[in-house]
Amino acid sequence: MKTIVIGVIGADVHAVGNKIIDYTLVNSGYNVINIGVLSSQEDFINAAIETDADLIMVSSLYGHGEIDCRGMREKCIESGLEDILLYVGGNIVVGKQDFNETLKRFKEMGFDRVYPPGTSIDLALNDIKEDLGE
Amino acid sequence: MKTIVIGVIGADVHAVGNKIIDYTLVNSGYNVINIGVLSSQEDFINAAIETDADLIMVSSLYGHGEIDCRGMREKCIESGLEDILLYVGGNIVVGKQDFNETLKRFKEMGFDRVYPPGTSIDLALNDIKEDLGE
Amino acid sequence: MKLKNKKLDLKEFFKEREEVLCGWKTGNDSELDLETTVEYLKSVPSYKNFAFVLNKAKKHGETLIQPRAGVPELGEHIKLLQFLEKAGADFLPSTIDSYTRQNRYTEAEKGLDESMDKHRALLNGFPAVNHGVKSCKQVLEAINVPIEARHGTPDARLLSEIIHAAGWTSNEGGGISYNIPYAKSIPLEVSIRNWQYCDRLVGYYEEQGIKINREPFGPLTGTLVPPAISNTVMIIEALLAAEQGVKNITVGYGMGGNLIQDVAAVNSLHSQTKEYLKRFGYENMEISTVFHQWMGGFPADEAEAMALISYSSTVAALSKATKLITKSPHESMGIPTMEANGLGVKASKFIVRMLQDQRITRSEDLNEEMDLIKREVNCLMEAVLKVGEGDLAVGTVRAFEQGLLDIPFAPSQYNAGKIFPARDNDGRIRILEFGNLAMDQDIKDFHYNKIKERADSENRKISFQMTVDDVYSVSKGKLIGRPGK
Amino acid sequence: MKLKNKKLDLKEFFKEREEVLCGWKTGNDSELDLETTVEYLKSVPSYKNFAFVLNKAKKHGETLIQPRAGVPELGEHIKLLQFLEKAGADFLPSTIDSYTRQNRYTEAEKGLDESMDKHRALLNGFPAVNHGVKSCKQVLEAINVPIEARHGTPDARLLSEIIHAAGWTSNEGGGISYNIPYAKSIPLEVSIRNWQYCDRLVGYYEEQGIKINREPFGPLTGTLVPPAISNTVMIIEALLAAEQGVKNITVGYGMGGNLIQDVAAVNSLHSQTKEYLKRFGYENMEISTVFHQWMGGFPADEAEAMALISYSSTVAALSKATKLITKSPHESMGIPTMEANGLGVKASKFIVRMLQDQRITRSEDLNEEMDLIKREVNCLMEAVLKVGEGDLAVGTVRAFEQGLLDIPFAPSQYNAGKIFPARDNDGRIRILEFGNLAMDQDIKDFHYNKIKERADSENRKISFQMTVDDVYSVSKGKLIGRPGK
Ligand code: B12
Ligand code: B12
Repeated sequence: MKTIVIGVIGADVHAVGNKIIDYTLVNSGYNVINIGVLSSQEDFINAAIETDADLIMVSSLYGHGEIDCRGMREKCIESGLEDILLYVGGNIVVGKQDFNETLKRFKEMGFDRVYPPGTSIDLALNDIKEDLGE
Repeated sequence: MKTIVIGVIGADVHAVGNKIIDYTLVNSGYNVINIGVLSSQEDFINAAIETDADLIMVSSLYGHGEIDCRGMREKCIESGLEDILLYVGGNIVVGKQDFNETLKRFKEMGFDRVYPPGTSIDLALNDIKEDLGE
Repeated sequence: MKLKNKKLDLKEFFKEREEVLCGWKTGNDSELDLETTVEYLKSVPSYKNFAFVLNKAKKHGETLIQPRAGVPELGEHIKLLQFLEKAGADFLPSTIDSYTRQNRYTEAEKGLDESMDKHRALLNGFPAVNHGVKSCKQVLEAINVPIEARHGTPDARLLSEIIHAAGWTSNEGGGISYNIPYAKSIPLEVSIRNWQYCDRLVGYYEEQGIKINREPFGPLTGTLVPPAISNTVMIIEALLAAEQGVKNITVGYGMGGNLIQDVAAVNSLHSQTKEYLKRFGYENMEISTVFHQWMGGFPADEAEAMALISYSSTVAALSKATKLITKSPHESMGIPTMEANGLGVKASKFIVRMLQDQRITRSEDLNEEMDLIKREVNCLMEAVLKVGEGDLAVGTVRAFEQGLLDIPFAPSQYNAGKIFPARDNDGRIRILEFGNLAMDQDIKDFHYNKIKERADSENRKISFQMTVDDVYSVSKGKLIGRPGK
Repeated sequence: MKLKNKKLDLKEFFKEREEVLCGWKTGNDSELDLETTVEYLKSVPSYKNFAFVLNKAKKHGETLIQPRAGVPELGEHIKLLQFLEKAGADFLPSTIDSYTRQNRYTEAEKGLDESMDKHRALLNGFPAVNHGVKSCKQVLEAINVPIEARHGTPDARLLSEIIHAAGWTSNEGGGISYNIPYAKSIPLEVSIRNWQYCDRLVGYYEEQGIKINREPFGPLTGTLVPPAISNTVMIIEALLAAEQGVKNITVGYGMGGNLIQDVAAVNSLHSQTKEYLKRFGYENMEISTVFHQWMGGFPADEAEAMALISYSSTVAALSKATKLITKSPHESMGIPTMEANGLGVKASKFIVRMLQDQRITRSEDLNEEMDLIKREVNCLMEAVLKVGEGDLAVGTVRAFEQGLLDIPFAPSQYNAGKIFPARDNDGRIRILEFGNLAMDQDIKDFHYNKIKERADSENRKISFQMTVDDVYSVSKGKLIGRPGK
């Protein structure tokens, strides 16, 4: 059973999607570690280390995603999580921006997959399957 | 008292604006000759000759205004109405077009004043006053 | 011509048909042979059959969406309809241009040619007669939902022949509703007789086992029409159509603007249409209703227009109409672009789906409004039947002659044009001046009191100015045209 | 700290105030001297005073419009508000960014600086504390309608000081409504105590003859919140505020989606708030209501979003709420552009004006739904008062601890999070799993039967999947999340 850490980063309190992601991933047969809303990069990383997770799924809904996610890949590496997969999704920047730009910015930050607004967790299940090789 | 011929040109049956224009112009002290909907260029011109009118106000709502109004100025001149004022208003072309283009086309056809969609008769009263010099 | 509400004799119908088909060159088309048309119509799959799809929607209590749309050139028209289907339209229209509506096929041809030359629409619709059966079939074959012809044609005989032959399984119109608001000098007996022909054609197909829908045009002039008047016209046209053998009828209503009055109007329209059909012995009729989004002057602002479209859809859904005909955010400007038209469809569809499982339960107020409309309709119907000495068609002609039936703001000289409507303090459409309208005195008193109440609250006298203010008000963002601010 | 529902002693309040103002450098501002603030607030003209404009609207039965809006940079923020005023907003907001909401002023400063550098908003709102009183005054002075601060801040003491000092005459929030949906690990007694401070500040100004409006945040998590739960929270926060001397209160409600349930909810919210205030002896209270357009996930399509905005406005107008808070067609995407925000304002304003003179008359159905909500609210209120042994503030803390009061989908660890809502067959929000919620058994049975009815009609068992389906449904264009097609 693969382990996925989920949570909502920064000062973000949007809890609904987080609960639905939890429910959906568990239903799809994953071991889900949910650190909830208002979580820092460190919270994610510590949870991943403790549970030997395969994937960290960062949610950011409230618009500060760009600020909140900076340096996360570097921190993972520092903590010994060289190979961990990093996803980010929700409404990750402020406003309706050209998504290609956003994608580029987050890819440069080291995220493996970056989802545009309106991508429900169901639509990402295939990617997860592929990346975790099950 | 100045005399104004009003009517709706071509195969156009939009009668509501016509009735309101009638009411408004009479209320503003004009002698109104209303030839109604489905009127030809000849109908307008004959009414203007018979009543020695000062102004012909052509309404066209349904979109065929451009076809219906062509040659009207020439017909007026042929009929001896060299100086009669010609206005046109309503929704005079098909669809939401750049009004400057439309204006140009109708000015070239010899209309003295050309009104964009949404210009109610009340908004034209000043122009009438000015042009009829009262 | 002797008008009578009696099913046309088939032999006479065939004779007349020969003349009708000579109206324009496309009438010669071999695809208009009745054997061919019957065969083609039988091959139309049920999901493209209007009657079938309507019946299904009605059974499930759904409200389906139909835009207005039509451009002159064939390829463009098909593109437009395909776009609207993708936007979510459940039914598609082909709105016919105004020259065709007046049987001016030569002018339509000119407009069509010039539109093609200039790559700019110079006609306000699709000239189906000039295009002929083959092209109309191409339209049907390019899409996956039923098609209806929408027009405003007092003499639609040739048009009807062509569109049905092409597998379009619904035709809008009627002898009153496509004359009084759409013509100036065509006698009612002429248009009613012409529409008997159109209905007989549908009756003929019905006899061959082919279901075709007919839709009297409910909104009439679209301008402050009191519900009882349009409902009466709908019922008359349903009865006239039924006599010619039409079985599947959609009676229409154009939104008035007050929620309760609108819901009351649609509900009573449905029940009274069924009642009258039964009373006159027409069996196995399939009756549905169509709700037209606000038919009067629209606001120029597109966000406001979207709001009005959405509000109209809310009322339609709450009234449980089977079909909803949409407008676009360009309404006040001109024929909409494809994209603008699609926005109207999407917004409307969203609303009817949101409200699919909701209903307005009967309040006292709603019941009273329904009772009022029914009583008014009964007054008008009795008057028509009385002056017709038993014949509905004759009665209709005479009732209009005498102003017993009268439609506000209509251009026709065969309409008395004596009545004036105005809104009451709740925004319901009442009658300010009755002219000769055949209503009982207590009903007139009720209307007067309602309008008086409003006039008093606005500190003014009852006058035509109220009507004028109400004609403008919605386009200015208010239901009631109150003076001042 | 010993929490008690008792008006804060003025001396203690002043002492606390000194600490509060040390929270960030802008707290040192001389414009925060109470003499200066009182003088400035007194100079705010009545048309910019929230309480005054609300009272007037309520008297005339009007529904006024307020958008959500806030960007980090001062000049841009002013431009945005001016634009929205022109679009027709009757009230203006200043939505505060999320760092400020968590009192993380350093991060807010960073975000603000970077936004100015990059000419691109990196904060999701206007960091009013970082801007300080002077800048906030500039905002007020640039526009001609009242301003409210809208946030989601468990400890809004410094923020409240700054905004009121700047003449902003309304503050949204409350000890429950700005904690449970907006925080994870802040104890309720802390946030309630903090909001007593904010309310006491308003009470202080009230004592100086200055009217300031307070608005508890009704929608809570915005996600399938049963009306009785949010109404109970509103009533509690109104009572807590009244105790601190607040006089002008606007209780809120977030649209659920079923017309009848929504109208019932707003009507009973208004009457029960008044009832409870009276019962606890608060006199001369001015109570109005605010309706929030759909607060859950929005559809991505902008035409659909406009339809949802318009439908929400229709419900607001029919419920006769005094204020309507709008969304924009960009809602599902992100903070809207100025223009998109304006579209929402225009559509909303159009609808409330169209419906200004209309009302939904009481049907049996509406009355029953109101009775139900009132009975449910009474159950919850009694439970709170009981566990509080007479003290409302203490009761609230304990009720949440024990799950007697419970808010669905809330992030706070001080919320039990045991209840799950789901829609019934009419789309009304019912409760599928009650957890420990303090409701009478017959009410629970009623909910169960309603949900069972739906489950049966959908051929499935009652389960959390229904809740999940209902969370998504509106964004997919249906009110009820039915399986299949
Ligand atoms: C009501 C209406 C109808 C009714 C008319 C009933 C009747 N017999 O009167 C019905 C339903 C029958 C109808 C039919 C049709 N209509 Co129509 N109709 C309207 C609608 C909604 C309102 C018109 C109205 O009464 N407004 C209220 C009055 C008071 O305003 P008004 O007409 O604009 O007139 C005022 C001003 O324009 C101005 N004015 C008018 N003329 C002049 C002249 C001068 C010199 C000046 C200064 C001012 C002026 O003063 C008037 C009084 O203030 C408009 C769209 C809109 N405006 O929202 C479409 C509209 C005019 N119709 C339109 C069309 C195309 C049709 C149809 C062809 C059907 C179709 N395709 O949908 C048929 C036409 C049939 C025919 N042969 O003419 C189009 C025209 C398109 C275009 N120009 O690109 C419009 C714009 C709708 C649209 N966007 O598609 N229609
Ligand atoms: C409900 C809601 C709220 C509620 C939240 C209650 C709660 N505690 O959960 C309340 C009212 C409290 C709220 C508050 C705020 N909100 Co809010 N909120 C929403 C809203 C309307 C719906 C969110 C929701 O629950 N959707 C339903 C769930 C099921 O969907 P979801 O959250 O999108 O999650 C799904 C997907 O995104 C995806 N997903 C999520 N994360 C990830 C990660 C990965 C890797 C993948 C693959 C997928 C994935 O899967 C999830 C399940 O399918 C959205 C707008 C919208 N979407 O319509 C705004 C929205 C998210 N909020 C917004 C904002 C700004 C705020 C506020 C700052 C206030 C404000 N300015 O209006 C505060 C934030 C407070 C804070 N500190 O965080 C903005 C964000 C703007 C931006 N990014 O540009 C939005 C987009 C609205 C807007 N257009 O302005 N909000």
